[in-house]
Amino acid sequence: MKILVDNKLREVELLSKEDNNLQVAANGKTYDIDVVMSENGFCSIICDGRSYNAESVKHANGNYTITTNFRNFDIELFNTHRNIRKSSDSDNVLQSNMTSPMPGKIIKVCVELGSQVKKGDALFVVEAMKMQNTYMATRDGEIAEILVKEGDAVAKDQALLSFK
Amino acid sequence: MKILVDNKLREVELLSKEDNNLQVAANGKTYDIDVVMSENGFCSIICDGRSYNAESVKHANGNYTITTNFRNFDIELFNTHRNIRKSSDSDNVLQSNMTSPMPGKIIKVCVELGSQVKKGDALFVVEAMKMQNTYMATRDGEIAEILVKEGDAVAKDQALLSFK
Amino acid sequence: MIQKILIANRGEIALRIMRSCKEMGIRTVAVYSDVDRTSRHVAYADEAICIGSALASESYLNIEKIINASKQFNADAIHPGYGFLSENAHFARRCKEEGILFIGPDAECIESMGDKISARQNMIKAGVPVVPGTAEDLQPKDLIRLCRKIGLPVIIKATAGGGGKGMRLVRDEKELQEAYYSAKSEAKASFGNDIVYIEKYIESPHHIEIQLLGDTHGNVIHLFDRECSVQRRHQKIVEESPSPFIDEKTRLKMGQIAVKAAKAIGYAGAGTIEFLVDDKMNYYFLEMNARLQVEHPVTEEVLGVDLVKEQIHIANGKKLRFTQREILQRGHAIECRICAEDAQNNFTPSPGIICHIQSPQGIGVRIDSHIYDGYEVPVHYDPMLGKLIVWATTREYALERMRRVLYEYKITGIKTNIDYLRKIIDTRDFVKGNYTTHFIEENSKKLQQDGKQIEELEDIAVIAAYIDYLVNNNNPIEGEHQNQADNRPISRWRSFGKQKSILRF
Amino acid sequence: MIQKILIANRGEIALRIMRSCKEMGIRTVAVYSDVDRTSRHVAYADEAICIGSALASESYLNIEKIINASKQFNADAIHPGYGFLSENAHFARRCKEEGILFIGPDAECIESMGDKISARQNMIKAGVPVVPGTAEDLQPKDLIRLCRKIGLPVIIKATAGGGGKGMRLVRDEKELQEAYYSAKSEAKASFGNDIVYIEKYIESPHHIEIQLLGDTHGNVIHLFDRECSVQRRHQKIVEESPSPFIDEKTRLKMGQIAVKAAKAIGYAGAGTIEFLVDDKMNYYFLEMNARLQVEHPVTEEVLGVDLVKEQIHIANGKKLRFTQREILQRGHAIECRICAEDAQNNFTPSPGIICHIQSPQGIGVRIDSHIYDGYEVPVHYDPMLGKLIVWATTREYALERMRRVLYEYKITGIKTNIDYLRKIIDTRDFVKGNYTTHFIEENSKKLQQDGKQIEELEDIAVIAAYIDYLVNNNNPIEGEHQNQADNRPISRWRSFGKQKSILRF
Repeated sequence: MKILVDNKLREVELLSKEDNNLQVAANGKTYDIDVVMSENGFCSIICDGRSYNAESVKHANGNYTITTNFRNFDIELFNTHRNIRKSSDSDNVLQSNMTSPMPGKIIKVCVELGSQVKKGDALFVVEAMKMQNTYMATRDGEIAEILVKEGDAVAKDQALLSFK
Repeated sequence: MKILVDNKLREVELLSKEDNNLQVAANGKTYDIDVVMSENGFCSIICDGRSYNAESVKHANGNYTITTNFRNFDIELFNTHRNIRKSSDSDNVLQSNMTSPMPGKIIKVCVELGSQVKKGDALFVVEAMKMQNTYMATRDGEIAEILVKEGDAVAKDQALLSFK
Repeated sequence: MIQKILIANRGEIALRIMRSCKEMGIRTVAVYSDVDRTSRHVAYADEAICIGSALASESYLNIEKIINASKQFNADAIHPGYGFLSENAHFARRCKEEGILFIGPDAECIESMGDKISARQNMIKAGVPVVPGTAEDLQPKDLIRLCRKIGLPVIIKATAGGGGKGMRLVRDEKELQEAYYSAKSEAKASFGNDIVYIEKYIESPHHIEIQLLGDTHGNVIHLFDRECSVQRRHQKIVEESPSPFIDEKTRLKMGQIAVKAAKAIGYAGAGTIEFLVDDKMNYYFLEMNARLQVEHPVTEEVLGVDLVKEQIHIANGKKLRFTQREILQRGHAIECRICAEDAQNNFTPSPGIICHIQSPQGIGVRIDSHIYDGYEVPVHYDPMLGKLIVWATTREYALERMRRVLYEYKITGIKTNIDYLRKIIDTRDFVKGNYTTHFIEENSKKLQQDGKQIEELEDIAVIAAYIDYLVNNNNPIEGEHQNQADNRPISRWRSFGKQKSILRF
Repeated sequence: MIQKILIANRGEIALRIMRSCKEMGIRTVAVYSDVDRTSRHVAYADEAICIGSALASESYLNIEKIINASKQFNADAIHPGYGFLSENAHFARRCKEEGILFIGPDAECIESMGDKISARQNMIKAGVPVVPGTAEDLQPKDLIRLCRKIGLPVIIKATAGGGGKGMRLVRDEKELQEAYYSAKSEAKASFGNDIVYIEKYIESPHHIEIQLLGDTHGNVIHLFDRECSVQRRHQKIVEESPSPFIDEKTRLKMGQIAVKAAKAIGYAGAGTIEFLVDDKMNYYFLEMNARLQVEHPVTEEVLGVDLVKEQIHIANGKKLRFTQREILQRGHAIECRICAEDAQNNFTPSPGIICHIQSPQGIGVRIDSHIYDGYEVPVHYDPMLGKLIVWATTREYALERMRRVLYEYKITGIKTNIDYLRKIIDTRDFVKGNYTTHFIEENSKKLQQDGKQIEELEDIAVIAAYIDYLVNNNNPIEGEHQNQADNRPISRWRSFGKQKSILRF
């Protein structure tokens, strides 16, 4: 199965299962493992005598965030029904919408309809958790639509503006 | 709705709901409450300015154990599809089966097929968690069947013997 | 220097030892039985290996399997925890033979204190007070002389005795003859052996123990006392340090005598000497525990010393880090043992799946426990779920704190003794700090009584269950579910796509 | 005697205050905003009332609503915690007018220390060292004289300044004239006000503060120091006590001068004097916090004193329970502030639903936190999720312990700074204990670097996700479920009727 780990493409496959012993191939290596998972996402993996822990969160879209030894990994799995998204989307394709990366409150809208902006220009100042954050343009372009106004509360992933 | 609390019959009814304010009648009293419940069974009830906590566990059979302020309550709710069980079953009806109240290991079977026993006679010695417990007859009778032998591991609610 | 330690134990003590190892940068190896694959100690260790079935003799008590695991993982040392192999001289010896450090005293020390008769003889030799009496065959001609020598009350006990049979308490010299012969005949009838001996009867006994640390260079210090008189069937339930009963003078004298005892047998490692203390503060040697004890945290809290780290330090062959003068008690600590048992139903064990834990937090609280949400408490091992320890500047504050943290501690899915512990803490004798090993017996009625406010709580419980029911049954997708067992509100909430795990009704 | 306290705050500090109240047998009233109905402090209190919307001005900052709630519930006293109304003189005055005890200093004290200029003047009067300089309009003719009097390096600052504008560092007298005029013109251009003043520039400044307790009878004691130099944008991140930088003599002198300062203004309650300490251990008054501070637990751990209990004791009009001589530091404590922020992404706030928490336990660890499994961290308040505090006998051991407990602390569902805190603890300057307020800036690169072993961990993460996927998708009842969002293995397991919440694959 194809898998994206922090946007890097990997392969993972179950090779065999005998009682509690699993053989899994991941990233070209073969692992003999014994796995226990709990309801709330705690996962204990014993592999070649070593004891590993992972904490797993499954998101609504089927992706995972796995935390192990302080480190977070964002993971996307591709089964037969789901195609691999172009992992370089964000680099190559100009995104026409800008969404809010976190919930917050719009403190300031720094651009107007029809403004020409350059990558890195300030578009919004958003307050969350008593801190102000400036959202910058991720591309050059002309502002086609501004979907929020000052004082609005915005949700995570809410569209804020669109480019022409 | 009828409800059994520690084998006592009670009534509970939702009278009204407006936003977060509920009115519930329980045990003849009317309560104005604001309730928050979490996935794992934690429940916060604010009633008339007082803040109560309860921890709720729902069992496979639909019954609940609710813990509040150190105290456990065993609760059974009766909707239209479920009839009230005779709450005095255990007193009036002679039970023909004896089941294990907890998982454990049979250390000793104290009776034989056909034995006549009196209420309170020792039937089994069962070990669990490094402690030995003696199971006593809850009625007089003749042993019809013994379903376990010494050394057996038994599950909770597993049948151990039957009376004639 | 020890680089890797195999912990030959399970549950909370395995975890507690691993925590200190982790702090010291020492790698840890867990061993586990089949049923313990899900135990926290397995996940916490750096390395782990299954050594057999749930039966202790096939796993945690199997010396060769543990030795083999240590060699396989190149462990430098083995920490036995408490229970299992912790006081097994043969195991200590096998470790030595294999060149693995046993974190504990050497086999000879374990042997000399393991057998009660030899321990008693060793202690008499070292000048440690033991319960006055004689372990030899008591003859009619010596009766009065020995009784007078020991002082009334005395107890006449069958050597083969047990369970109270062949035992007679004598408070008056006039009763002596009759007690002697009736004990003898009862012993004969019960055990086929009529040898009896005489011992002083300790009234209102306190179980008070002294923690010791000795190094391999002959230095021994004591780490003061623990009061462990709250016992049910000889199982400690609540422990505290310092003892609220003994005075400073007795405390120091007991410490000094314990050091003397340990030095006499060349003790190295952490160990404890248990004393019986009577109501006049006379103390008598009871037994020595050549290992870490369940209740060691109360000492750690009062002294600030990490006993596991000191054990490892000693095992490394180093000299003690402290002198006796540097060891000072500060404040007061209490420990409650949290057990999976139904205290209202004759303390029936209550194994099973833990639904949800809410642990106490904040100032002055320590929890040593291996349980977690969803963990299945196995039926095969003892019912202790963990230990709740509080520290505060005074005993009064420590009691207040223990009340608070017992209130905060919520474990659902299985029955626990938390409510029972709360009642102990609230019992008058306990609050006063004047209690003996008869405490649980004397207060048994009070400890089974229900609190007040039951009606109000009952209504709250009914409402909580009812609301949960409503949330489930007003659910639009109800028809889809075949299995009514899985209708916790949350599964529904998630299906709702609400992305909330808290619901406000 | 106070019987009931309303806590005019939220989150961890509200909970922390309620815990001490619970121990003292004092009833508590929680106030909460709309979005805080699910906050732990609401459930923990004996009584609770919603006082308004998420906007602080409508709830936690709304004086009249809080006063009304106190009267409605007959609270004897109000504890303001930190932040919100804790240093609001008007609020303190309103409480007094209504006959409600304000747990903190009186309005006059708050005012005298609240304004920086009057605080500076008060401190100069009391003989407390302040950063040398003048706050008056600096004239060209006084330039050299004042500069020499203060001693190089100096800083020329615009009175109207901020954000580094109108500010010039002068290390050499030759630069003085030019710096003066360029600061003036920049200030004029930026703020329309060219008044500048001169102040000593403190090199390598340490932020070290002294905890104080004063009673209403004029007694004041200090509770030693806290080192708070690990700051990012003036926000403290890690605090410890005692400071690893200053020597015993300086520590005592600072304590004494802080007591003198508090006595000069008649301070009663718990308070803190913050100092800037230069690399030669000269200390200068920075400001006074007339309240409990976020970092107060490190002092509690080292001294064994419960500061909230002492605040209530003082509010009851009683004399201090301790004399200065009874206050002794023991061991070392470190606190880490756990925040919902993405440290790898410019510390973006990370509100949201907490999926699962695994809290550290065992020896020497304390957690003050209000979060729980399923809790939604609201976007409206500051990102602190709680505080992790360790205590050990020495700083070295405390560092080891902090490493261990950061490793044990697992919070999923939102991003936290736990990894970042671990890196701080492992940074060489921090380990050595020689760091200044420039620490975060100077180590910014190291603090963003990833650890080793990434590849191995990545494989483990892939396997964990893959196994979870397999468990879900090999599920026989899959067809029944429309909503693929709810396919956590456990719901399936439950449907299976396995009655297990742990699955061994």
